Amino acid sequence: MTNEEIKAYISSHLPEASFDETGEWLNIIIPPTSLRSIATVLLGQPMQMNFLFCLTCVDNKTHLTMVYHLTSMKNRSINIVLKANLDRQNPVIDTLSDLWRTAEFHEREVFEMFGVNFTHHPDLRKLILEDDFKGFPLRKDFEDPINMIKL
Amino acid sequence: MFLKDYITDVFNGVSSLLKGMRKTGYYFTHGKEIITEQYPDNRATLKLADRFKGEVVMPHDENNEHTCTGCTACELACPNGTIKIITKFDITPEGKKKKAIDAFIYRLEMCTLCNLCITACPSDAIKMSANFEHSVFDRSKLTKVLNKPGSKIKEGIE
Amino acid sequence: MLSLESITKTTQDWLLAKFNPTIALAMECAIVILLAITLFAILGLVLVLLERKVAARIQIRLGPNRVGPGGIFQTAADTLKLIMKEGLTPDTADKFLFNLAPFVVMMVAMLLLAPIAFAKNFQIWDINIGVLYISSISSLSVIGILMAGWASNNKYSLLGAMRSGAQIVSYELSAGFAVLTIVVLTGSLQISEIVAAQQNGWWLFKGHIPVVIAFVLYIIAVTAETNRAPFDLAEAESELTAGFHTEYSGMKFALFFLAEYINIFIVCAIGATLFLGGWMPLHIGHWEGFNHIMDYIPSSVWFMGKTFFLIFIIMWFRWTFPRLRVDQLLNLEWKYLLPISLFNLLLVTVIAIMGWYF
Amino acid sequence: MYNQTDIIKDTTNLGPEGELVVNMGPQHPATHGVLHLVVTLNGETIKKIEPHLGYIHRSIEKMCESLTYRQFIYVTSRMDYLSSHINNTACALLVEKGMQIEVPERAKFVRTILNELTRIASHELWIGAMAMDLGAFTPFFYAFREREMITDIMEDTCGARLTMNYIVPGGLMYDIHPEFQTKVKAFIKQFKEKVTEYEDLVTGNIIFQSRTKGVGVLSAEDAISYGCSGPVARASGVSCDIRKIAPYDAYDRVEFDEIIETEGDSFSRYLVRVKEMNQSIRIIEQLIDNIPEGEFVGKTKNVLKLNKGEFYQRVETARGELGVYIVSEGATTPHRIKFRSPGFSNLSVLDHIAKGSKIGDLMATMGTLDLVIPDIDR
Repeated sequence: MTNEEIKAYISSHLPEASFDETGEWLNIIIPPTSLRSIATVLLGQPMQMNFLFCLTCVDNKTHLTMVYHLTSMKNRSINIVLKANLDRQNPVIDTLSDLWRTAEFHEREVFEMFGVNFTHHPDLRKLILEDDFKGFPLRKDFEDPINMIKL
Repeated sequence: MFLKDYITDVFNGVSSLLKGMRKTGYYFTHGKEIITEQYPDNRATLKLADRFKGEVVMPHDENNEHTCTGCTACELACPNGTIKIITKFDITPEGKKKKAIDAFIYRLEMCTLCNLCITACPSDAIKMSANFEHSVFDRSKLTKVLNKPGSKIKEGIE
Repeated sequence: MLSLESITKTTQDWLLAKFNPTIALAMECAIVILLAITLFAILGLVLVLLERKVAARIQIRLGPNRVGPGGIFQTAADTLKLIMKEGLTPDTADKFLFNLAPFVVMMVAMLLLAPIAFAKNFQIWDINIGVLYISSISSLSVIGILMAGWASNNKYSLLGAMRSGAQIVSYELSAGFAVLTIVVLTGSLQISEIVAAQQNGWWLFKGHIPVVIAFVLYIIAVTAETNRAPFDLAEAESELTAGFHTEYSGMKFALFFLAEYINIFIVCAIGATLFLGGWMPLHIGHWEGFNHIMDYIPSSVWFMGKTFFLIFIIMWFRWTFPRLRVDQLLNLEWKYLLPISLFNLLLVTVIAIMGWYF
Repeated sequence: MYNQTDIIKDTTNLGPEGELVVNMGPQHPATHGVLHLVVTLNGETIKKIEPHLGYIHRSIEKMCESLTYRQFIYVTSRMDYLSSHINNTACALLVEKGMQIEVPERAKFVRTILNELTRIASHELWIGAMAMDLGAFTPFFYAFREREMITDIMEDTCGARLTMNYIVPGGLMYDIHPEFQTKVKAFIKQFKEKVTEYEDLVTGNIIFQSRTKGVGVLSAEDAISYGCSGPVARASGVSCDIRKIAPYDAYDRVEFDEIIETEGDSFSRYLVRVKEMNQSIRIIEQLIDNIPEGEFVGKTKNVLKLNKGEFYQRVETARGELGVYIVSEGATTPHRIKFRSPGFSNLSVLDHIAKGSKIGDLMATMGTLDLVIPDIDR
């Protein structure tokens, strides 16, 4: 599938999706509410993007962006980057942990590092930090009282 | 055949175990295969790789001169603030002010030996030495001043 | 010639001449206890060092080499350290059983020393049911281990102790059957008679293949019974940190450690007695000259040599093989060792009845 | 602070049906490093495994946000410290991609050789540690003997044994040691002789086989769904070698086979790694005599600034697919950097494949997943 075909295919399912081809791979920017539906489309035939190899979040100061890197084990040359912009004050997005099992751990990491709430996540707890840790360390406005780097 | 399988099972199992025992038995009887180095005893003959990164040193020549201009390139290159350079102004014989280092402070306890300061240095004033025996009883001894007292910059280095 | 036999005889004669028989017996008992404790201490030191040296040679390194020449005082230094360490008792442990357990294990090891013939006519107690005594007492050590595991109130200890229980109960069987083959051939349970029966050749050579099989089974079974690798499930350190002695420290730990090595020595000594002729020198058929030379080597040297050879084999096992899983351990016993040893016993019985051995 | 009663309550932590909760780690002989597994047992059978991470979390991603593109490479050596060269390569490749730096051929060849040596060293250590988990101590020392030769080569050329920081954006920090080629050849010779020892001691051993065969079976679908990569996924029959899919450095110029086993159990994970070492030797043999002469570092600016945009670089470490994702705002430091570490995804599969097996099997399963804890926590 070429990028044009993928764009046409995605647009037919989700007209409001926008595309960005400046990077190495095709970026699809979608509203967070339609994440699950588009994920199901990507996972099913004919795309079969069954390998979620990276799941992370980027703090863009004005908003948070969830970034999903997807590829198909059938054809590893097709890579898709799925992006969803979230509100910084109350970031909420659907979980993908039932579609890709690897998302369960990655979402827990994003939850504690960025404070993104994943609805319907089976076990949304802190994974790396201690339970009583306050704040979201990877957000840009996080200030560590003991900063080892800026000595 | 059940019994035949049973006997071959036992036989194969025992022979695989004996093979392993033969290997360990070989090493037990061959003492010359021992490879451990007797570290504190072989200090005299110990040879480290000439590129081994042990600590940052500043070489001085016989006139107690170094080549550090105090440009702070190494301080900027250091990822974790190991190096701190304090500069002063020397008065040259012509009466001009010239920038020179007062103290090249190197904190070994923070150094990750990444070699970035060495590559950043424009005048090859610092280098890595192969010394690896760094343990001291007092942590403050790990903060070192690399330029020797009374040392000055070599002629012709800008 | 000065031999252990003559020393004991002169001592006894002297005691009986000086004191009345009761006091003489009491003094003999005291000497025996003293000797046994000394033997324990020396064996512990020697065997631990030996194990570390064997392991080092197999693993292409030198092993302990700092304390004393070649590191011979290393274990003495370790013992000193363990004595000086604080013996902690966990708050929630069953304190009485917790403190009792190492002594139970130690006591069992000591009791087993009684019927062993160390040299010609040098035996503490030549009981007429010697072999039966050994197999019954040796199964008691599991009580100490279970006690330690239960009383520690620690999950690792509990799991380790339960594993140890299952293991020793199963492997008792094939060890027993292996011992039984020799009893069948000799027709006696007494240690001195078993040794005497090997006057003209060791059972391992006299008894054809069935005795060789029994010997192999015996070595495997006692390796398991003493909780040695590859059967060290009770203290599998990658699974249960230290198994049943996780909570023990200081001298109480040292007692467990010592008992493990004493147990190895004892099972190997019994193996040497039953299969390799105990203190009997190596005699080959009608080579009179050869046999005569062999007789010049003292019987205690023969006994110790054979025992340490078996100990070395068990150490060799330990540093070569991975550990078995708990269900595989029981499979090995019930599916392989037990049927083979039962069949083997039958074979030996036939041989013994028909007199087909040398 | 805990008080006395809390501890007592905690130690008698029995579940509703008499389940036993056992802590494996953070200080436990089998969890290399500080992995903490809370294992729920029923007798000897595992009912649930819950990993607790973060004991060695240093927030490398946050640290990198304040380091320049030259500086941040050294930090990545501390992630997966057993394949530090490969981590460094990933970062250097990413900076090169972001700035369109031309890398000289010589640097590419040397990088590839060093990466493969690192992979062998990592697998050697893994074989030893894995055998140790299963109770065999001796293979550890034999494996370390060969690994020692590699670390000596690294020491000669890079100046360090574990965290080399030899690879810089644009090529190498300095040229290879004059004796580099002869030493690598000597290593290949010794390795080929000694690799049969592992066959005798470990692979063929009946106890080892029965401990690992059919233990921790991972199906291909699950491997993909859980995001497994590297030898773990390849043992389940998933083709996922980045060196084949998206070749970097000199990998497109060498011939090698991607090792794929189909069983998916611990034994096939073991086999994949052993065979991979032989493939690495094959790659090195093809390259070692053909290192081209020339520059070892390309022309770079003094201050590195990535173009505005997003960059992603995948490399194949000894543990699987390492992805570095950088969001650049055009400054000297990255805006956001994410390391997609292979161990993190491989760990998440542990509960799934070890459930229902014995506690001894957990060691075999965990050992063959080849977890490096700083890689997981970052």
